[in-house]
Amino acid sequence: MFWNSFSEFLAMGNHGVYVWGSFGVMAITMILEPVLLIQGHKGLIARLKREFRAEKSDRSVERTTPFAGQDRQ
Amino acid sequence: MNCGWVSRMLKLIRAIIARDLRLAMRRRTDIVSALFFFIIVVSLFPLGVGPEPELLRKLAPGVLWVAALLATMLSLPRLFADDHRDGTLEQLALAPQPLGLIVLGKVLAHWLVSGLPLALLAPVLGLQFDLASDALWVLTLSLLIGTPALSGIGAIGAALTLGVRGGGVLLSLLVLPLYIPVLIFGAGAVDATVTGLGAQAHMSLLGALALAGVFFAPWPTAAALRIALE
Amino acid sequence: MNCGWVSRMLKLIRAIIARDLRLAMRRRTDIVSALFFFIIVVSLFPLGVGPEPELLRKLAPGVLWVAALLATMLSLPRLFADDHRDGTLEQLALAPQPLGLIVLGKVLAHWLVSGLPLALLAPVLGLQFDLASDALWVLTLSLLIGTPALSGIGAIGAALTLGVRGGGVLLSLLVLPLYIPVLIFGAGAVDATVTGLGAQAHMSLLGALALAGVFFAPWPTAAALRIALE
Amino acid sequence: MLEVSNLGCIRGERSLFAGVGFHLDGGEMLSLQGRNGSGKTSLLRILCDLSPPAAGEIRWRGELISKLGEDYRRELCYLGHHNAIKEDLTPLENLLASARLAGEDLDADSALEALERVGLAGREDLACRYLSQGQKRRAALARLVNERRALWVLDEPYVALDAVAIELVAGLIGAHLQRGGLVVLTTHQAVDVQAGTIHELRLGE
Amino acid sequence: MLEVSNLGCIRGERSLFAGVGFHLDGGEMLSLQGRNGSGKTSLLRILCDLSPPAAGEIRWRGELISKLGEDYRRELCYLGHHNAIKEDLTPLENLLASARLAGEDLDADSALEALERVGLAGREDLACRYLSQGQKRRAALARLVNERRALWVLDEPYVALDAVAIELVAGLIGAHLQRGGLVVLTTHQAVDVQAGTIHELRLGE
Amino acid sequence: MSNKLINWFKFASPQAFYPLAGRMIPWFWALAALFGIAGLYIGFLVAPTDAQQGEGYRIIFLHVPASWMSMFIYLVLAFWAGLGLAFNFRLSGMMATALAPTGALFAFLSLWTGALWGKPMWGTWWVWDARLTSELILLFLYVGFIALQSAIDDPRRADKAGAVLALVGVVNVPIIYFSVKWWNTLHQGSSVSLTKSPSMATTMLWGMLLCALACWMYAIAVALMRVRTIILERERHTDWVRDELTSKE
Ligand code: HEM
Ligand SMILES: Nc1ncnc2c1ncn2[C@@H]1O[C@H](COP(=O)(O)OP(=O)(O)OP(=O)(O)O)[C@@H](O)[C@H]1O
Ligand SMILES: Nc1ncnc2c1ncn2[C@@H]1O[C@H](COP(=O)(O)OP(=O)(O)OP(=O)(O)O)[C@@H](O)[C@H]1O
Ligand SMILES: [Mg+2]
Ligand SMILES: [Mg+2]
Repeated sequence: MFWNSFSEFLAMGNHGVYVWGSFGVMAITMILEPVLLIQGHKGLIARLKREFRAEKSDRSVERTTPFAGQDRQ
Repeated sequence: MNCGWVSRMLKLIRAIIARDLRLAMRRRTDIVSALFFFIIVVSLFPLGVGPEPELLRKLAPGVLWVAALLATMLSLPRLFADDHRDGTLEQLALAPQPLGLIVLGKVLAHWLVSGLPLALLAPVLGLQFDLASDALWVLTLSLLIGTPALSGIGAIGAALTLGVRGGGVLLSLLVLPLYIPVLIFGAGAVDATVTGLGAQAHMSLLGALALAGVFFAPWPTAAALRIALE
Repeated sequence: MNCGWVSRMLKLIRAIIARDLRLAMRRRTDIVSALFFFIIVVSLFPLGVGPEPELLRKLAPGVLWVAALLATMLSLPRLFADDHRDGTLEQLALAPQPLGLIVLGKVLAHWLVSGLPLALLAPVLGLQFDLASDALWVLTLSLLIGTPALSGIGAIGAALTLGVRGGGVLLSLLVLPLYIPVLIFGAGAVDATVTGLGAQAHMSLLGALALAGVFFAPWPTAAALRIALE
Repeated sequence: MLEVSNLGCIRGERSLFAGVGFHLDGGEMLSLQGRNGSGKTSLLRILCDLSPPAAGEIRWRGELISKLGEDYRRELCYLGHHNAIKEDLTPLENLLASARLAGEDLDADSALEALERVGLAGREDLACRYLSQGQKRRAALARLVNERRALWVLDEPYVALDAVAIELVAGLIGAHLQRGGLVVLTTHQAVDVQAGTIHELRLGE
Repeated sequence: MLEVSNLGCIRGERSLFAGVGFHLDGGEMLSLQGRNGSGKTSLLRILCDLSPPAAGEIRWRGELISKLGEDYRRELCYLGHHNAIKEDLTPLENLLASARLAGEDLDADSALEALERVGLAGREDLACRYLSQGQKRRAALARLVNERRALWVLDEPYVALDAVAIELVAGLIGAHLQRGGLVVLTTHQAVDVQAGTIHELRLGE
Repeated sequence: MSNKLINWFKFASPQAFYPLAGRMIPWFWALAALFGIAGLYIGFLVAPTDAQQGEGYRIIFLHVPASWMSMFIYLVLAFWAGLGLAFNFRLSGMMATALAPTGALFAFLSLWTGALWGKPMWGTWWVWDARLTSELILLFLYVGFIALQSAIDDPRRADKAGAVLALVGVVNVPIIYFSVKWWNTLHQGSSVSLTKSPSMATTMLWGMLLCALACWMYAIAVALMRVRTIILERERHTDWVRDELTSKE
């Protein structure tokens, strides 16, 4: 360990902006990507569950308009 | 021509813009691809010309503006062609409102989708050419002001070449000469900044072109569309 | 796979080329416009960059090659799109011959109509940039050798984006990275001549790319076309 | 209301028709007949003021349509060979957009109802590019369900439709005639419209 | 000759049809019926090996068509919704080009004769873009006049045609059946073909 | 042997792979965290200051792994795509689709960290050097692949078209690399070269390797997560998805 202080660590020998700029962006994207993925996954699951529920209720209530569902097999 | 009329017309323009933006969002790749086309063309030049930074810095304003111009131009053929092919354009021409206003709406939508993102992206590319920060700033501003003119003028060309054999290339042929003033003032503004002269004069000329492009161009465009439909 | 088969296939390729050339002649504006596009892009640069002859001479190979590449690219979307829209492509796919050969014929026709005229026109434009005569010669030759590769590789992109939303711009996005080696060797050959190094090495690499482009590219293209038709 | 007199049309040195004239009032329909290429589509486009006639004049409520301009177009609904639907949008979006562009207010509910009428229930949210040929035509025809403009000009509305859909469209036309509307249409299929007065005009004989 | 068994087709998660099977021999015709969107066009394209089926198999002279490849295509003639004519070429040039691409030799005289058969006499040298909708369809159908390949797959051949032309096409189909050819077609119009055995298949019921 | 083969085919079906991937993901996350912490510890707290570059060199611990991953992922992507095209495995296409955004992300990170490194070392954000340029082109290839796939609605068609593009691209990558090298070196002695420290200290090497391993694990974990979403989306009409989702209520 050769850092004398935390502020020296942050300064990175005058290259702090560059080092922490790379590190920060990399950290942010690498955290953001899985977070977005998890959100997307959860959203999809919720949407599918809603669809399945809707389909169930669809099947119980038949529509009665003359042309409705004529293309469905 | 009272207040009610104006508000109806504004509503119409809003409806057009909304429809075109929705179509654009359906095919978001379009927007992204146009941007990347811009990036790629800009990156092609160093590959063709060689990597010396000195030379590249000199090239930067010209290359960036030419690339923006080409990227806008590439998206032009589709401005009316889709509507023409599927018959929507006939319906627009038969709408009980001046066709010019409808065109105005389409031009604005086109700018929102093509010109605006280009302008916002340009500074990043300017960095690759090692431009200074004030030049970057002027570059962005010149693109923001200049691209509406490109959309407006381009619409005339798109309408004139509609349904004409070999439209795409003919379109560029018609439109590029008209784009030249925009290019000269746009690239000139950046260049003037780089060389330390003010960009003021170039910018105001560019602004005048943009106003003319957006508010006058729709009318010849509408006339050209009616001719194309005959 | 005997002699009769080969001669039948050659006849097929000839038939395709004949048909495409006839179509191109029907819309001669296309060819002329592509040439004019080339001329205009090349002439835009001095406008964007400024008139110093020293700078322009340095730029010349790069600008001419980039312009040739963009001009070729602009004509690509129509390579299969027209045939797709009117149902001819289905008929070609149902023809009792390998689709790859048909594509080969179309690639050759495309080159005859787009690449060849560009190459023949290039030296005239090179004069504008004050290129020496040996450089002009190498420029023409490099375009003659390089443009078939552009047509071949472009065909892959055209087939992949067939019937896809936002085809035109997406096409350029796909194809431009693949064009980069051609650009580098092509512009490099001219540059090497200008700076007094030999263009030999660049030229042979360019030739290899062209052979690959013309004879290998049709097969992935055919695969992509079948996928597009599904 | 619609008076056409002495109309002539020339296409590439060939005279398609000349001296065509008719008169149409509310509740009347004109069915244009004629061989392929006899000039039916050309006549309809002239009626809509999309292309100019070689001779003759067209009057709407007594005035020349070229003079009327927007006022004529406000009362005109044209449906051509092409469907005028965007392949990237869904039938619902198409219907709403076309109503809005025509300056009408159509709410989503009645749009959905109209789509159900033409048998596209369950396809409202599918981009039109995936629809079959006949379904695309139906999506285009859905416009007619709530259309109240006086003059309908329809170019082969029945093409690509199956029997059920043809009957439906004939019903829509009949209802329009009963409301006092005017219809001009072309078709090669014999379809019964159960209302209004029906005139026939044969071109190219 | 053509055996189809247990064919299924899925479009965007929706099953259009399943378990479709039929058998067709020389001189027989299959007329596909079904509502708009029931999957007729999809079925025809699968028959041509243009798109793969979700299930089932298709055999031609006992062999799988996907295996046969070119040998199958050599005996197949497909005419789709689209006319497959180039708008910039004349009907004559279109006919000659399509014959050449199919590997056949057609001389100009018999091509002219074919065009006359379909009622395009006098229009041979007019670019197809100027033809009316029905005339374009006729230009496409002119291919059938000299077509001797065994299996014809026709998607709504009668669309946009007038009565005279419909009769003519029905005659061509009849002659093909009499020669021992096979035909699969779809149509929404009731048209009599006067020869061969005609089977019907309804989709989507 | 055949037994093994059958096992593999079993996992090649999305239905079998979905829960398997779900079970593997936490392990890869754990490994990624472990390697990452170790690598960064060495990189920032143990490795000594570089004689020539000062502290700025520490970007290497991010830059090099990102660069490696961006190149390697493209190969893997092309491999999956080719497999899918040749054998019609549904899962292969999904894997390729799942890898592309992560690959593009690493390509972007390589460019970003490189640019931030270049400013203090070379005095400029960007030079048109062979390696930099080909990395940029690699990013274009990724974006082209993603744009093509998202422009096609039918997933099966998107898979196939993407596969053709990926294969053509993978042939092209070495060509690009060498052409750019030639372009650059024939001109002039390149004005900049990567200033490598004369002999890389072993601690530095260790730090770099550990970070690279961390990126590996991260890439796998993220790709598996994305492929699970894709599987659900594409198979949403099958019974097993219905069971999977409704049974967990
Ligand atoms: C935007 C700028 C940059 C990009 C796109 C870039 C790209 C790359 C790539 C693709 C690699 C892996 C190549 C290989 O292993 O063969 C790499 C490795 C490397 N880069 Fe960069 N780089 C950039 C800037 C820099 C800078 C400024 C430095 C240092 C001054 C640097 C130092 C290194 C080192 C030391 C390696 C490892 C070399 C090796 O493995 O042999 N890079 N870079
Ligand atoms: N430039 C031209 N030269 C000669 N004839 C032309 C030209 N342009 C159009 N035509 C002819 O004009 C006619 C146009 O007919 P139109 O499209 O109005 O027919 P239609 O009655 O609607 O036919 P269909 O029933 O097939 O739809 C066609 O016969 C066409 O051949
Ligand atoms: N991605 C998709 N999602 C859902 N449904 C789809 C999708 N793509 C196609 N379809 C449906 O598949 C069917 C395609 O039918 P096809 O074109 O084969 O019908 P057709 O029987 O030829 O009808 P027509 O008589 O109108 O020509 C349509 O019902 C369409 O809605
Ligand atoms: Mg007509
Ligand atoms: Mg159909």
